[in-house]
Amino acid sequence: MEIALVENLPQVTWLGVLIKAVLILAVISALAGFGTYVERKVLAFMQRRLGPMHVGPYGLLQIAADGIKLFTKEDIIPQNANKFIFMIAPIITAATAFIALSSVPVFPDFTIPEFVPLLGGVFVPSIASDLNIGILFVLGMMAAGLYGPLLAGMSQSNKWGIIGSARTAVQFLSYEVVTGLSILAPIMLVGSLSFVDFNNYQLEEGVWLIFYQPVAFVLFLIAGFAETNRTPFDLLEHEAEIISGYATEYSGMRWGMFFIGEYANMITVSIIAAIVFLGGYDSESTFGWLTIMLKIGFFFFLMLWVRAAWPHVRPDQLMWLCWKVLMPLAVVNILVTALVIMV
Amino acid sequence: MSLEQFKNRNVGVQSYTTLDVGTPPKTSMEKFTQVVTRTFKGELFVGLWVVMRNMIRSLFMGETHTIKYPFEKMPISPRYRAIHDMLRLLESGSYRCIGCGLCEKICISNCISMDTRYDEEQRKEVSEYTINFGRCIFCGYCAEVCPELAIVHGPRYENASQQRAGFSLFEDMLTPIDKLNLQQEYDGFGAISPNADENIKQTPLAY
Amino acid sequence: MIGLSHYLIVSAIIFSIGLVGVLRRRNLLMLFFATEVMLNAVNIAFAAISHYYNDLTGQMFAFFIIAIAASEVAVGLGLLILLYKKHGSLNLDDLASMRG
Amino acid sequence: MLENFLASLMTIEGFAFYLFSVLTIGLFLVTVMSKNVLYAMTSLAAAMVLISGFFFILGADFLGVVQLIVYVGAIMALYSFAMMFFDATKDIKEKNTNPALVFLLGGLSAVVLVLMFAGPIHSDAIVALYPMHEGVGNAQDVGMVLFTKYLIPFEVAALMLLVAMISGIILASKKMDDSLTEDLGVDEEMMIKDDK
Amino acid sequence: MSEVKTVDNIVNIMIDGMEFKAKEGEFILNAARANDIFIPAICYLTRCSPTLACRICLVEVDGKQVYSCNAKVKEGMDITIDTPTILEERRAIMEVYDVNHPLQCGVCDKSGECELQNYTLEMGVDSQSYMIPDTKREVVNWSSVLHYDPGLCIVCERCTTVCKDIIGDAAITTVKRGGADLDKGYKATMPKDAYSMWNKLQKSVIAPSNGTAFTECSDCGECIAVCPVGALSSVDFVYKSNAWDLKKVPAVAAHSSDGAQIYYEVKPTSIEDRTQKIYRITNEWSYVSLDGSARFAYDFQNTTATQDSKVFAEAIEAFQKATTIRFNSMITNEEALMLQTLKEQRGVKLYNPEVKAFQTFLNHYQLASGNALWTGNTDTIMKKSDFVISIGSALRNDSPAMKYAFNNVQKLNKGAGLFFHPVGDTLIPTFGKTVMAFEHKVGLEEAALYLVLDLFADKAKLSSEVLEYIESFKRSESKTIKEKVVSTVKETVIDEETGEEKEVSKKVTEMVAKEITVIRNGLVELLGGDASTFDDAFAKMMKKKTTFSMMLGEDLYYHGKAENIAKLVALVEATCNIDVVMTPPKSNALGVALICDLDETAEGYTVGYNENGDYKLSALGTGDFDIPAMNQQEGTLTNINKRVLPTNAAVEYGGYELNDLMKVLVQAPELTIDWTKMLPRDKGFQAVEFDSLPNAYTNDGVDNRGYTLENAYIETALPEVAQCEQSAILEERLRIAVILLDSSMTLQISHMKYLNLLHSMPVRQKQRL
Repeated sequence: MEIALVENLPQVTWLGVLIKAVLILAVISALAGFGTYVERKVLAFMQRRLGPMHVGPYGLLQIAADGIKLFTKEDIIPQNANKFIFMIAPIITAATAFIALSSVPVFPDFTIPEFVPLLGGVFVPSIASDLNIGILFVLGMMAAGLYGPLLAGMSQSNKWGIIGSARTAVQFLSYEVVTGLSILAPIMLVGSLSFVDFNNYQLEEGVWLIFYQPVAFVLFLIAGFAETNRTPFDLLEHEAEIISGYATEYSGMRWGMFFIGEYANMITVSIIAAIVFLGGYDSESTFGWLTIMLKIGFFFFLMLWVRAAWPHVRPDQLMWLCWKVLMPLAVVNILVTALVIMV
Repeated sequence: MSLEQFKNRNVGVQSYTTLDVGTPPKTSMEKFTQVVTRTFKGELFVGLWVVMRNMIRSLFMGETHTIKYPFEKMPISPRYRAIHDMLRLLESGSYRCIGCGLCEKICISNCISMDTRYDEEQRKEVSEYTINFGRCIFCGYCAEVCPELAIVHGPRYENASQQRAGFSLFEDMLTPIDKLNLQQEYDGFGAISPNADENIKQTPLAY
Repeated sequence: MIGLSHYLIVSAIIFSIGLVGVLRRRNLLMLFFATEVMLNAVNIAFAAISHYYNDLTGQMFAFFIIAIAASEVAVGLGLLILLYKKHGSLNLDDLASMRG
Repeated sequence: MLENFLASLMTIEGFAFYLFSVLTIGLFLVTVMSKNVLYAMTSLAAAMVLISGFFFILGADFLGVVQLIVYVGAIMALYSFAMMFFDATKDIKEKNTNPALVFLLGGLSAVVLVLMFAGPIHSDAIVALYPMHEGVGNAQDVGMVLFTKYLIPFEVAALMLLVAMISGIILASKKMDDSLTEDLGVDEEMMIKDDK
Repeated sequence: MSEVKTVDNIVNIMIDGMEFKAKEGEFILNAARANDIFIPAICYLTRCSPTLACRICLVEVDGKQVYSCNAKVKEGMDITIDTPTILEERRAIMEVYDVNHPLQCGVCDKSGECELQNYTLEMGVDSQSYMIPDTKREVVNWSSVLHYDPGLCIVCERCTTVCKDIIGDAAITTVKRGGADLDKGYKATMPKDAYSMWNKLQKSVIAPSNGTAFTECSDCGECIAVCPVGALSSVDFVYKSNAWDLKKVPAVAAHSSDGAQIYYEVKPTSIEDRTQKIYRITNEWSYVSLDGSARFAYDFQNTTATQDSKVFAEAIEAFQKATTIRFNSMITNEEALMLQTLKEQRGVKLYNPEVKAFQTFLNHYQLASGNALWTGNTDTIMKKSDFVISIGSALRNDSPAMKYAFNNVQKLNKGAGLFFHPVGDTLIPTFGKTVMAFEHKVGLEEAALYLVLDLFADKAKLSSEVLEYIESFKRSESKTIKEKVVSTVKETVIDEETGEEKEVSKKVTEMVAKEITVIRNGLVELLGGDASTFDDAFAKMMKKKTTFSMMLGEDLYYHGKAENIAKLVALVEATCNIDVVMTPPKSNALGVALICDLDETAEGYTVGYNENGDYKLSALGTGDFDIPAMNQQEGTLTNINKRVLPTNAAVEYGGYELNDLMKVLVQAPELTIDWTKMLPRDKGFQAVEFDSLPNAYTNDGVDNRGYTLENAYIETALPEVAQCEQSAILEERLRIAVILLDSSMTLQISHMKYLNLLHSMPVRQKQRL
């Protein structure tokens, strides 16, 4: 299967990869900004408010205003903080989030039409770097992403920061296990670690994997919420308890990078969920593009929706849920899947 | 509940409804069962639906609770005591203020000051008048004590300013001469009492 | 072209760095870090040999080394915390209570 | 020699190798030399990530990912978690009696090691036990070997991890109820010591 | 001496059932006030004759209703202040006052301190039973300072009374205004007093007494002070401030030596400018009267001063270089003491010609009389004296307070007066019928004193030389008698046999003009008087007179024969039954004269303290270094009554004071007022802290401010006096004038005062000058 795929692919050029990388950076960064707008709007509507309305039509330029604010705000570094670490921590978050995206097929493959000057005819691959172990790579990068909050909290010599980073370590470490185990069952079904294979598998089977693996889907979704630090698992920066957790001392663009990282991670998780469980981009037609967008959008919306509806959990409940409920369920799911495959 | 009923209510008897929240789970099994039942009973989805319903209502039925404040304003009580208005005489358009200084004297936060002079018509004239709104506590004594109903509390409550000096210009408080016909005779704070006419006839000096 | 020797040299340099660390460090946590450095040096060597000899054994050993490192951390850190609670310090010199 | 170096720099693989090498060695040096635990830990984790880069260059994709997930994501995270029990912002004080000797010993042993490794390799006496397969993914390959030839070591390793996990939990959790700050244990012991 | 003569007889009276003591002959109202009992009264003024305009001071004495301002206390009087009928009467009066009185309290300047307001409330007037059509009365300005609003006037006549009885100008009076007639029906229904009061009120208004629209007076503003309502006010003050906004700063009038009590009334200048500004001057008008300079010349503070360390260093340098400090008497005792300290410690000369003359005069006086200071004071003159003599002072301009006293004696004590001055005055003879003014030649003050000796001295006490000298002026003269009556009077005086002659002469009156011999007093003629009528007039003046006093002015101090004059004064005091008061020439001349050891001449590098000099310190902001003006500093002043009075700062001062310089130059205390207790005790000062000095009048009008200087007395023999220089000594006067003109700073400082006085001087007087 892999061999066939590799042979059928057109020539992947450096230019194509570069274009893809720039596309991802540009689009996702913009999306992250847009995401804040969407989040504020959705939450507002769910609370029967209006949300941002003043900047631009329907407050659309609020993103720009916020961006300007973030860029021009003073970059404050606390006196007793470990300056260097404090400064690079947000960069780690943003960087790992984008690196993880490099092996995710955000768009299907396409070739730039000939009439476009300079870049005409360049093949742009679906994945910037099509690793055989794509899913694992994404998981690995997201695991590395935990260093952002962790170092941020530890370097700022603020007790809320320390508590935030302790929670980061605990929550991310624990839920990585669940993420890995939950996605293992679909991997076993597909027999590959490449996202493209997942897409193609569901295309050939004609059935979305969610119907084969509903439990894995739910588990992955829950773990995804935890991994992206979203409500109801946003214990890392739960305002009522620990001010802003690891981000307490951050201001300006450094805080903004955490923000972008979080939204990029949300998008990554949405994409993975869409590709692995909801059939991906089906075909390489425009329709495929549209469907994957809708699916990603749905997951993104789901995250906001949940934030509006559900309360936080306590840290002990979080751990209890992970180790005593989700992980056993995931293991059982794997066993069942393995049995089914063997039989 | 009318005000009278409210005041006469028996506070000893409470009409609270007690909800049965059950007992919290103790053993791990109980907790597990709770998670399972809550998961499959769809309680979580009830919450999701509640917010979704609100979103639909606000999005498609326009039932938002927001008021676009600087452009829309809530109606305020006619007796609201905000930034003072200095009124003019409706007939002549001249100031009602005679510069008697009673408001200055009674002001408990000591924020009113005025300069007066002898004008060409041999009348006492207020040459400058200022209220330090940084200090004013809007107690309403000035309006109450004013014998000419020249100073009243108006409905303008947005008194932010970039400079302190901008708080207290007499001209800002004064009814513009071209809007004299719009000047509202104010029956709120500082207005003449309903039986003032009677009183004034009986006791000219007490008034 | 990069050959096996390049990797081995890098591996050896990293290893010696780790060794210097082990010899030089007095803080237990730092000692652990130095050990990790040495383990990683070895991992590089294994992976390189595996690659150049087209043999998976090297990678296998690397896996096992990672597994060992993991268990070492689990036990080691437990001990470390215990030690810190007992002595309030992670300095090796302070812990030499056994000596006369 | 220099030409070779420059030529290899021009290839992607060579460039990546030299880049990773320099960065890794530098970061490890920071780990070993730094007085600040936080710097040491951060540089170590960063170096681990770069080492996974080595693995990717060497075609050991799965090992690379495992390095990322396990080493970077788990082990180093555990370290940092443990560090929160200590004050990570303070510089640690160490007495170094004879730094020169340390470097000499380190250097010597490195030479010995290189000789030790280089000896058998250059003797060409090595035969591939489990050769890689062309066109088969590394993960697949590794899986095949791991679950056949190395099944027993794998199981043993799993057992070892389990034991380590349990012991870790027991060791660390024994006095978890005691507060570090309010714990009078240490002080009391000290006082007793002083009395004696 | 006077104290011995005028011991009051104390009587016991009952007021509302309580026993009190009162001085015999006092009005009931004053007796009650002295005992802190309140009897309502609007029109009565303490130091003036009763006017009986308001009639609310009605009280019941032994069952009879009397006006307490008019009835004198007698032993065993039983006084009831409130009876139901009296209360009804008073209420009716207040109601009448409120008829047509504008209800403009909101804008009225008097609101808050208005007596009409107070009494209306006091009497509980809450309804109005009377009415009458009102007449339009225009607001007028009587002069540049007097503003009169007849609409507010209640015609209590306090202003006219004070102007006549105290000030002496009698510049305003009541005139008809032509108001509507009262409804006759009221006469039957309303209380009697209220009706008659209303009848008068309805018909009168106040106006300048010279028949024009403008007053001819000294613009002292005392009428403004006494006005109980807002009818009279100062032109500057109209509608400027409410009474309650002003803060009263008790102080002493700075421009003259009478040391009148004043309040600087201050409040922030405007909304933008929050520095204190003096809005007006008020006084305790019941007990003290101000002159125009004290009331209106308040605006002389030094506003430009700032603290500049460079200028300060220059000033220090100037003081270190100085060999002479030139200054005038418009300084406080403390400043004078500082300058004296400089003299003692640094050996500088103190040069102050005007006070030097006064000091020399005082020294001669002391040597001759044994008294360190004069014995009389203005208060005793006003209260007790019934014969006043003024020598060497143009009363109206030199010492208004003395003028008030002179006038008050004529008006209230039914007294008489002799006035000697080279510049004649048309006003003073109008004070009373028994006032005689001598317009003598310049320099003949000695002769005036000899005349006083002749008229009042106990001849037995005088030495033979003096007696001979006096007698040498008298000469016999034959005179044709034209009038029978005159001749008979003369006959009785001279001859025992006049009775017979008188009968004879009566019969032969028309027939013969007879020549007889009379003795003419040459001194009277020398002084410009008519010797032929003098004896008669003087005898009339002397009727029923018991208490005599004499005021001496500054002309005497600058006189070429000042030493002899001083001795003559001492002689007068020793031999006649006369209290003597000397007027210090300028504000604090007495203080300076007592404290400073002055030098005759200035030499070398001169520092001018409010004067010209090589380095000039000025309170006007025009010198090299700024010092505070009198209304900007605390300190004490010594006045004509030998009192040391505390004054306070009304306006802020931003610069350095003299004491700041002193701290660098010599050992000096922290504050200027710390010098107060260091004033020289051998000169009669007391070691009292400034802050513990009292500053008030008691209810019965006793001046309780500060303390009185101790007046040491040493027994001395009668002084030897020289004969008087009979030629006019005009050149001498001119020399003094040059000295004074030279100190141009003095003129600047007192500029306001002079301007004010010049301005207020009647036209004819100016022409004469």
